[in-house]
Amino acid sequence: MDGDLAAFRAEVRDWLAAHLTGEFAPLVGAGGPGREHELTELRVAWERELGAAGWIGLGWPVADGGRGADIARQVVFFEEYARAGGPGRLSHIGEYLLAPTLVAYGTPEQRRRFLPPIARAQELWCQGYSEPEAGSDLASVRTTAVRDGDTWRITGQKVWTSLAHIAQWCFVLARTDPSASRHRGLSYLLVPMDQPGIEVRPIVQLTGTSEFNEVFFDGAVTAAANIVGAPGDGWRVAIGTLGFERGVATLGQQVGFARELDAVIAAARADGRLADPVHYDRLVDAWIGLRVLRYHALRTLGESAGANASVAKLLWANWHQRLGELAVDEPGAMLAEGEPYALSDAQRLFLFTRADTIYGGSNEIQRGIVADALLGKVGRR
Amino acid sequence: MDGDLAAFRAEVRDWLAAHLTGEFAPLVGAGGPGREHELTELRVAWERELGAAGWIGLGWPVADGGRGADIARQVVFFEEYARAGGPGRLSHIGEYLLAPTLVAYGTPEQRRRFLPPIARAQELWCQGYSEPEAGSDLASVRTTAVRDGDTWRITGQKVWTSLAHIAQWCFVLARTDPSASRHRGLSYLLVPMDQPGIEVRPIVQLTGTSEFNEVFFDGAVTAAANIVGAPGDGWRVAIGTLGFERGVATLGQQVGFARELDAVIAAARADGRLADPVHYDRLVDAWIGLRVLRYHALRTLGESAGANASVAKLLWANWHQRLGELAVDEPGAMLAEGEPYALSDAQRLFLFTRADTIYGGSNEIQRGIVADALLGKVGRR
Amino acid sequence: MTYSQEQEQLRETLRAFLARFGDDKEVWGRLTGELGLTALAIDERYGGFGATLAEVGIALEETGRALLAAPYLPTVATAAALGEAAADELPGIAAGTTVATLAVAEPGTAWRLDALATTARESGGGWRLDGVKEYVLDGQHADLLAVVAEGGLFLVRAEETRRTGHSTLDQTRPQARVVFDGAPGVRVGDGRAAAHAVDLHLLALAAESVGVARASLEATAAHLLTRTQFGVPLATFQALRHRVADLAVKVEAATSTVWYALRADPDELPVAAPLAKVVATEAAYAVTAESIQLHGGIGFTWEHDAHRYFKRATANRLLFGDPVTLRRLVGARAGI
Amino acid sequence: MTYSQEQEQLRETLRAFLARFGDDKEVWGRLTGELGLTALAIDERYGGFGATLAEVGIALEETGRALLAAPYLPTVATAAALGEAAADELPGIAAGTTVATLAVAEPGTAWRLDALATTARESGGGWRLDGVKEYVLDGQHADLLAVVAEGGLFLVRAEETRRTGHSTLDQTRPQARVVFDGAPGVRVGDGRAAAHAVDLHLLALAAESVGVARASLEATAAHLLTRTQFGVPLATFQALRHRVADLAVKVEAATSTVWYALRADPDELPVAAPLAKVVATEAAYAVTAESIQLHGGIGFTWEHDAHRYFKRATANRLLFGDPVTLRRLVGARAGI
Repeated sequence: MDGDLAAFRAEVRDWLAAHLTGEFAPLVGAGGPGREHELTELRVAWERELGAAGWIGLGWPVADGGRGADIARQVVFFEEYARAGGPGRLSHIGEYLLAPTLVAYGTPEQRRRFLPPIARAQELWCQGYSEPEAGSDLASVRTTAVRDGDTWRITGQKVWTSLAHIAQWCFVLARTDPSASRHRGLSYLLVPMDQPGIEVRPIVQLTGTSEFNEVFFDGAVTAAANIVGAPGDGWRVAIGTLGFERGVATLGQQVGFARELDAVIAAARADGRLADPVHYDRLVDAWIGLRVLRYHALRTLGESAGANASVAKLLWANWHQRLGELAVDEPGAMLAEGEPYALSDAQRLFLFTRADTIYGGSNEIQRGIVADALLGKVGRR
Repeated sequence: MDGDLAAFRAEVRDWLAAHLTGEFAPLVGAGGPGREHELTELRVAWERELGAAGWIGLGWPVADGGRGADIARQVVFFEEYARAGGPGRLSHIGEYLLAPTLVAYGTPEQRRRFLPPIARAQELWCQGYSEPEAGSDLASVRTTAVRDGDTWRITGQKVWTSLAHIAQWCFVLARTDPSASRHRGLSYLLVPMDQPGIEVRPIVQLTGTSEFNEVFFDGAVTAAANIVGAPGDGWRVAIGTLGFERGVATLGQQVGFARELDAVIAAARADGRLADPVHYDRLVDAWIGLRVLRYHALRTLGESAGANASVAKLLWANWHQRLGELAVDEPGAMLAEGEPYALSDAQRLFLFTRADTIYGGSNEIQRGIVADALLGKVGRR
Repeated sequence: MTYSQEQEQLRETLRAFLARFGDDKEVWGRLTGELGLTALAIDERYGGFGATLAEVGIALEETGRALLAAPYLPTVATAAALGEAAADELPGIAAGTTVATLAVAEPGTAWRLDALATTARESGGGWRLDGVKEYVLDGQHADLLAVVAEGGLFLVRAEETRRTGHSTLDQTRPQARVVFDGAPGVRVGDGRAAAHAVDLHLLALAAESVGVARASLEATAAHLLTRTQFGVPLATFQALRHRVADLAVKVEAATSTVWYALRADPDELPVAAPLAKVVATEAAYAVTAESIQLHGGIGFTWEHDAHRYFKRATANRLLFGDPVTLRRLVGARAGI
Repeated sequence: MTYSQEQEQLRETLRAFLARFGDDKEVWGRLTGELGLTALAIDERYGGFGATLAEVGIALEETGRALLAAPYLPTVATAAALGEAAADELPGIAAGTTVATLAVAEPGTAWRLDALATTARESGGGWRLDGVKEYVLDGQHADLLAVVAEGGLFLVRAEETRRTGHSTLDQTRPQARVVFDGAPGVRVGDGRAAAHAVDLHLLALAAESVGVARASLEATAAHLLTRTQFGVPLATFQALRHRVADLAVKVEAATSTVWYALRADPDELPVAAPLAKVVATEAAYAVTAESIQLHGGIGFTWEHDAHRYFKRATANRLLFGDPVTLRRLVGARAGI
């Protein structure tokens, strides 16, 4: 078993050494949070390279287009990917949010249709949950979908939709029964992005760049069969998605974190802050915090999700935001150089991490879920 | 004016030099938060000494037994009292909680009867608000008072009553109309403590000592005239008391804080922590925090209270608790020496300050008041 | 008793003015011309109004509240530091025709006054300065530089230096690197005067940060009262209410600390000024960071003001010494 | 996958046992005799059960949860550190007849291993130890002392030393000052073995602190669900719910960190152990302090358990190095 694992590790390492080179060499260390705008086309190509080799959906059953690898192998893959400096991923929304949803709630036909293109990175996904006036309150979604012959016809607006500008598909929470109140009457629809009824507009963030989008649906259509669960079941399916176990993906995310932390510590060493005991204490605390993220991911790997996912989100979002603050804790950090508002890595980390505690379920939403688990639900007080 | 102030300062200083000596010499540096059990009898005598010289109720009108001093003089008194190492005070509940209540809501007869003995420290007071099941929710008081001829007859239990064991009087919030709901039907009564219907039992705290008491009323009586405001007005009067401006008293409290801070810094210097930059940073932060308390008290002196009082309470309670933590931030701090559970000054400070954020309106209650001022009231959510 | 009626009036006038003209390209001309804002604390003999630091503090709170993009802070703090020692320059500053700033920080040692490499040597009755200064506030727009060098405080005309302007993360207050290459200067004070000039800038940044913090807190409260979630205003959620309360406590504490420092005796200022800078900039940072969080996604967008307050607060927190550095300074000056 | 079925069973058995006998005066005899708790991780050849550190960690979490007043922690941590090197002592420890502890800290330098003044000199085939040790856990009840001295790790019989017992603020774990005045000892390891013994104590304190934190969190949750204010349970107030959630996050993070450290490779332990100690004791301190606050007045009384958890957490946070010291150690060992 251990011998097998070592062989698998060698396989991953060799593959990365052979492929993350040549045309893909510029990707080493690229992408990741706050840098999604970098080298997009080349990273899409890289995702296909990964997919063709079977590295996406590694843990899925072979029947679904995966390789049926156990969790230990998935972890090994992410560790080796980290060591090789693999770039930030683009296929994760499909791989870690949609795919488990289809496994849990989808039909066999849906699994056959959608999982293999995710595993080969031929179809990238984005998530259509948040709306301008709804914030984190999924149940107040206003986007509507009306049945029209063999199709659903969708009208409304989604916001904070990352990767919408490159995704081929979007999973959308829409209201299909306007007479039902709040979370009843929602449905979970799979919608192709390349159609006249959909417009994607980038949101300019405080970084001056754009990572998220607004997505406007104006009579956009999708086939009647592209509904996950029954009409009116959308809330249950969407909440299920929020709770999916992300431990392995988290280990992947920590790849980027480690790279950023190394850079922050190196900068502090270069400018003398590391030699100051007060700053040293804070930087070691950040180093410790990343270890804790890792240990927590390892302990909860494969455990049922629920509150665990919220604990993990709160841990990493707060840690990452704190790292951003440490990155710019020196006077020169406020200077802007070059073209108007060209940010340094440290500045980008600092500014972009303000979003970590807001998107993907804000800290407030996550605390609510953790509290519900410990104290029971009590409505909204 | 400045010349007058200097003369006044000299007067205070000379008086203290002449009186805080001889039999009162052991009081230098004694008493204060967490040490109320120390030298009680001698401190009562000291209060009378202060009262006889007109130092209590310094700012009250002469007609009420005071000296009509302006705020600047009151501040000077507290500053000089601090410099002389005057002991923690015992007459403050009457001077700063009851007296302004009587001035705002009492009858002329009540002012004549009760203010002079407070000013001469012949009558010490305690506060009968909190109840075992009510916590910080004053409106749920269960202690009842029934009119019985020329008296009120009081039955019930109060808790967290500091100084009840030495006070001659207690102001009690009691329910006089059981049919009225919650905060309607309460009355504000002045009750003599020395009577068979009252039993005072000390509450043993986590310090192993007792600073607070439970007070049991079993048909205790007070004269019908000893009601402040009309029957049923008690909630309004009590809430008024909570909001009284405490700036000058706060400057007095800071006397003790400064003494404690000096001791914590001296201990850190002695055991080497002060030379460690991380500890140094924290200790200077505490030093800064005490200056902030002072500046805040000075700025808001004489301003209308309301949310300001809550801001001040949150500031000092959190600061003091933090000081307690810094006081025991070294390994030897956990050892107990001498007789069973005899605490060092640092240990007492550490343990006792856990109560600072609970009593006198908990942090939660104070945050609620501050939020109400900024965001409007919204019931209890 | 906190502020006099005249002070409250100054605040109101200025707030209304900045609300109207704060984003005007001519705001500097208007502020100095129509309002005479740089003349506030300058003696009447030099064309000023003879007010005190307390009034300058109110003006700085208001320009902070408006995130004014004009060289007001360094000009008035420098003018206050120079006083009579630069009598010739005061009328120009009062009139708004002279923009002044203070050059302190050096490469590698930032604002540490005990590690200055910039030198001043006597030469033919005057002085010649050599060295490099960084993070000079509004340095490329300044006409007059007060320079902290070995041996004291010097005045140098900007055209005698080489300047490189930098835009900044906060985009409203540029900085410059200034090179002195035998630049002629006038000695206007000793080392104590130089330290005093730095203290006045710390105090000015503190006062401005109170305005930044208060404006951000009010905008956050307004958002919570307006925006609904789960069918009710965000302002009804207790967890958010308590967090806002904690922010309000910080803002009140910062206000008090700056209020005191603006009125402190001269011998108290060396402690009161850095202390106020730490307290006020930490409050502003906490408030503006939480403001983005409490605004949710919209607070993260370029078009919303939340990030502009956050960036100014971030810059102010670091300028003239970060909190760790300043706590050390306070500790040393307080004899701890 | 976190814990095996056998581990969960151990936890349940022990929890039930401590709930029943935790305050029993004979608890030590029962724990070691009836349950064989000190035998858990001792090799079967020496009368033990041959379990691993993971099982010891579970036992420590449970004894922490119960605030056990018995010398379990130092005995098992010391036994784990000694292993084969003290084969003669293991049967006694397994049987519960030998109480063991580790003597490290010295006056003035606390637990700094680079500043040891205690010496060991060879003498007639054995060793003689001289020095003073402080804060020795359960030192006056110990039969056997593992002593960190210049040159390595030594075993000394307790009767060869002079001991002064101290009660402690937390009242459940006394400490002793131990004087070695030419005390005869046996050398059982080098400097690395000594550092390893310290690491195992850090790990044991971390595991125990997870139990302390979790018990305190559960008691707090139970209180909020039971106690009403303004007519509804405290557990319905969102501000309190969010604070409890933040505490739960700390407890989960501490649990994960200790879980990992108990299973770490030997070469990872020098980083993982002090790291776990920092994380777990900071979590326990935060939870137990907030527990008093969230209990309100009742949590401040002697008769309520809240303060006992708080005091144990406070002591654990300082023992074998406070968080600042341990972060420095982690940083140094991690090459930062």
